[in-house]
Amino acid sequence: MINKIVQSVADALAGVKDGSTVLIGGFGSVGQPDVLIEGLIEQGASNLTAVLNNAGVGRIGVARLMELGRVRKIVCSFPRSSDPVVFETLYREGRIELEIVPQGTLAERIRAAGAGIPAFYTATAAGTKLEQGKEAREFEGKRYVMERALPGDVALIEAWEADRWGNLVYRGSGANFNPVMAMAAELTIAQVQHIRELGELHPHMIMTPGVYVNRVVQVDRGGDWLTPEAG
Amino acid sequence: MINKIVQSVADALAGVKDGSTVLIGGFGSVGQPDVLIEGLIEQGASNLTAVLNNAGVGRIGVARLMELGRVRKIVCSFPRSSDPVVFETLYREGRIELEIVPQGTLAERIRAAGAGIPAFYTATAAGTKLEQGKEAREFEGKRYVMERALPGDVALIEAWEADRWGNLVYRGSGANFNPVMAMAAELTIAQVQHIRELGELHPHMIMTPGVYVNRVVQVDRGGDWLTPEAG
Amino acid sequence: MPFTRDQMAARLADDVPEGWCVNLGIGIPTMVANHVPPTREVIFQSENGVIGMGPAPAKGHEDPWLINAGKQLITLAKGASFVGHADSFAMIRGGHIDLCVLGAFEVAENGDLANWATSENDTAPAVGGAMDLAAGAKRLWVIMEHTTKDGRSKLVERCGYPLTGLACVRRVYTNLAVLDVVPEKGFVVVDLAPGVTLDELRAKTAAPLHTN
Amino acid sequence: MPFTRDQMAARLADDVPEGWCVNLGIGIPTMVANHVPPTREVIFQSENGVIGMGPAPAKGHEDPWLINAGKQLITLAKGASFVGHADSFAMIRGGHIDLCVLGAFEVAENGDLANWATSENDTAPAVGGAMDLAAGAKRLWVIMEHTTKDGRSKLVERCGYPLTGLACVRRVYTNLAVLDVVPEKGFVVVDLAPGVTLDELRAKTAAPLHTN
Repeated sequence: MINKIVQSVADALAGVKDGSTVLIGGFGSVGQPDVLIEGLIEQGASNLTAVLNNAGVGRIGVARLMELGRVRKIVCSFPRSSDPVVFETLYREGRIELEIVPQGTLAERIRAAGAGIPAFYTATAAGTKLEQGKEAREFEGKRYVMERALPGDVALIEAWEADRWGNLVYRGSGANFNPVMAMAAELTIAQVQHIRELGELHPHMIMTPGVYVNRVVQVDRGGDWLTPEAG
Repeated sequence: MINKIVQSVADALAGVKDGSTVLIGGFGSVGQPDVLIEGLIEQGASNLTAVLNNAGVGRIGVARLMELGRVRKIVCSFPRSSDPVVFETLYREGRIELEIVPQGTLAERIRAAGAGIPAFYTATAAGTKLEQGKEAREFEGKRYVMERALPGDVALIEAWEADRWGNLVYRGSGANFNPVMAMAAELTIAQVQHIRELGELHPHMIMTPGVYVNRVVQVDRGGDWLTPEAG
Repeated sequence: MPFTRDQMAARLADDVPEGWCVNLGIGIPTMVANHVPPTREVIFQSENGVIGMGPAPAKGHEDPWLINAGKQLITLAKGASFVGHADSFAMIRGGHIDLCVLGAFEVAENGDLANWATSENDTAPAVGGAMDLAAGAKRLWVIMEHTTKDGRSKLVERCGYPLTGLACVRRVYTNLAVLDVVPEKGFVVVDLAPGVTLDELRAKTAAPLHTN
Repeated sequence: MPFTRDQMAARLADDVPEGWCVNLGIGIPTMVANHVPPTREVIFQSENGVIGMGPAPAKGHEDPWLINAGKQLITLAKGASFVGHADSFAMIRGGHIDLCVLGAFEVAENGDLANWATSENDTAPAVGGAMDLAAGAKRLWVIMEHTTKDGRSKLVERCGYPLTGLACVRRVYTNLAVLDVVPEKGFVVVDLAPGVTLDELRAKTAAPLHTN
């Protein structure tokens, strides 16, 4: 019997190695795998490259991971946030590397990694500072930048519901980076609010087929726990 | 009020020009916009490039369109079928051009057109006969082929349900090429079995947002009309 | 009397026709949605994968799983749908957004946009989805104050700040005027705020102004 | 006595462990699904966007909207889901299919596969999804008769027909034997059909055979 459900956050994060590239889902506070990030802090892996949209808020979650010196490099579109103190301090002091990637290019580079595409061309950032160090090329007289796939060793994602195959259903705007990150990592770990019986999830509602998911852990805290201020 | 629903197949196909590239959804008989293809035969546009998975079955639908001399070129992955007589005759006589594209490359080239990507690299077909005439390139020691976006002037697609915004819900394996083709054409025309009130379709069930759809026409023939033999 | 921010947003909203799919940036652009009358159907897309946002939620009816690109709580319009980030930006980058409205630090007369980084800034600049929107939307309108707090014109001959996109701005709505950006020509005055004269506008604009 | 087609499919099915996501080509490969016991959960993916196919439908319970890559009517397993073609082939090309089983015209000792076009064929060759599967699946096993109808070996030193993929075949199941394709080495005999001797196999194979 296929059963991707693990019983604890520690089990979910077992084996994450030093030096890993970790894709972290979420946009703002929605769809953020906050319990898995806490678990990663606990788990101990260091020298990480974190790929996510924002560079952390306040002193919790990813910001805490950075403050502990466990993140070597951040790849993100938006390092600013409502309270970016940890990142900005580390960055000013040269203790963290930053790669800024336009948000759509970030999503597409991750998808490319999941879809077997080593590189693609995009008009985004053509002619700007973010084109520097990249190949540019014209197609039909228009300038494009070549972008490379961005795979992860690990993806930490969040979803609303899962079954034992690892099929995932998202809620509201909670999909965001989660489905594409699930495709692009060697080890995809999902925290979910609800576990359903196999067959209970509607085949057309499943946005992430379980094929992309390695481990699922339930973190049921009801429907109201999320506060919308973060990020 | 946004209302993409048109009242007749003729209205749905109005304005399709000679020389158009027409993306045609469906895989086998499922998700095939058969009524729209009949409508296109009626409508009269010629010198067409047809992009679809198969090159037609028997003497109906796309095969009929070809037999009438209206198709200049076929871009497809699988020109053979259970009854490919029309295509094979035209091809042998040099009266139709054929571009064979691996099925995944076909889908990805269409997606690229919809997603603003002029070109991408893939391992599919690297080192084979279908690499000929294309740029090849190594990334990390592995050989890849550069493939170009494949946009359409028109897309003819099929779905199960639609609302007046043009949001589409598919049934069973009926999505196949339809959602990706909807993204890639200037004019996307959908035939659907059922029209629903705005708000009746579940936001997470909508696979093709109406943003991609220009016209919707209802062709309600109940649930049983489809026979699975074609293709 | 120059336009207030609300009046700027309302002026822009007047120009948005029914049926467009519109992406609004953070800040003044977000205010545009409040000025489109409910009788005129416009589809508001948010980069985090929401297609068809409704008005802000009533107190006590917030859904914490529903936010927009600015991380504000939202509601769904009837007909709304969701996609993931790759599909959302495929929509943006593939030319399926009829209109994107962004703020700016500078707009140049050739349509260049600078809105993500300033050289003064010692921290890491944040680009978000601005470059994708600038490169991908069918049309890009900028809404911004005409001048900086210290009185410098934000309409310029050539951008001094790092670019977000090249030759992408089609129209600019400021507190003083509405201006088209016309290729091979530059800024063309469409409209002046009440009481603002063309001479006054010229004095506050660091680029040539044309009139039709 | 050589394996029948059903026995070949059963022999291959024995080697598929629980939990794999498997894509079966048209023809003999499709028969493999019938030989995986229902107690062993294997996820059958079909290139037209079905993830989790069940057994063939009972008479009178067919759903005309549910077909596989071979255009046959299917059922869904519990846990099944649907994606569109671009996402289905992203799964295939991105290395998420644990096993693909295809038929072949020829397999070479370096793992090259030829299964889509023959030079004799005067009509247009049909590639379908074979090149995507050959390039993208984690492992590719071929199931085929050992020889053509006129007795020529389909295991060869170098393919004569146009290639589907290079160095992609890991294992071959024929009516005579099971053989691994080992890099830098070639065909290694894993198993012989009952009553088939190694000498007989060598006589019918146009490439060197190794044993472990």
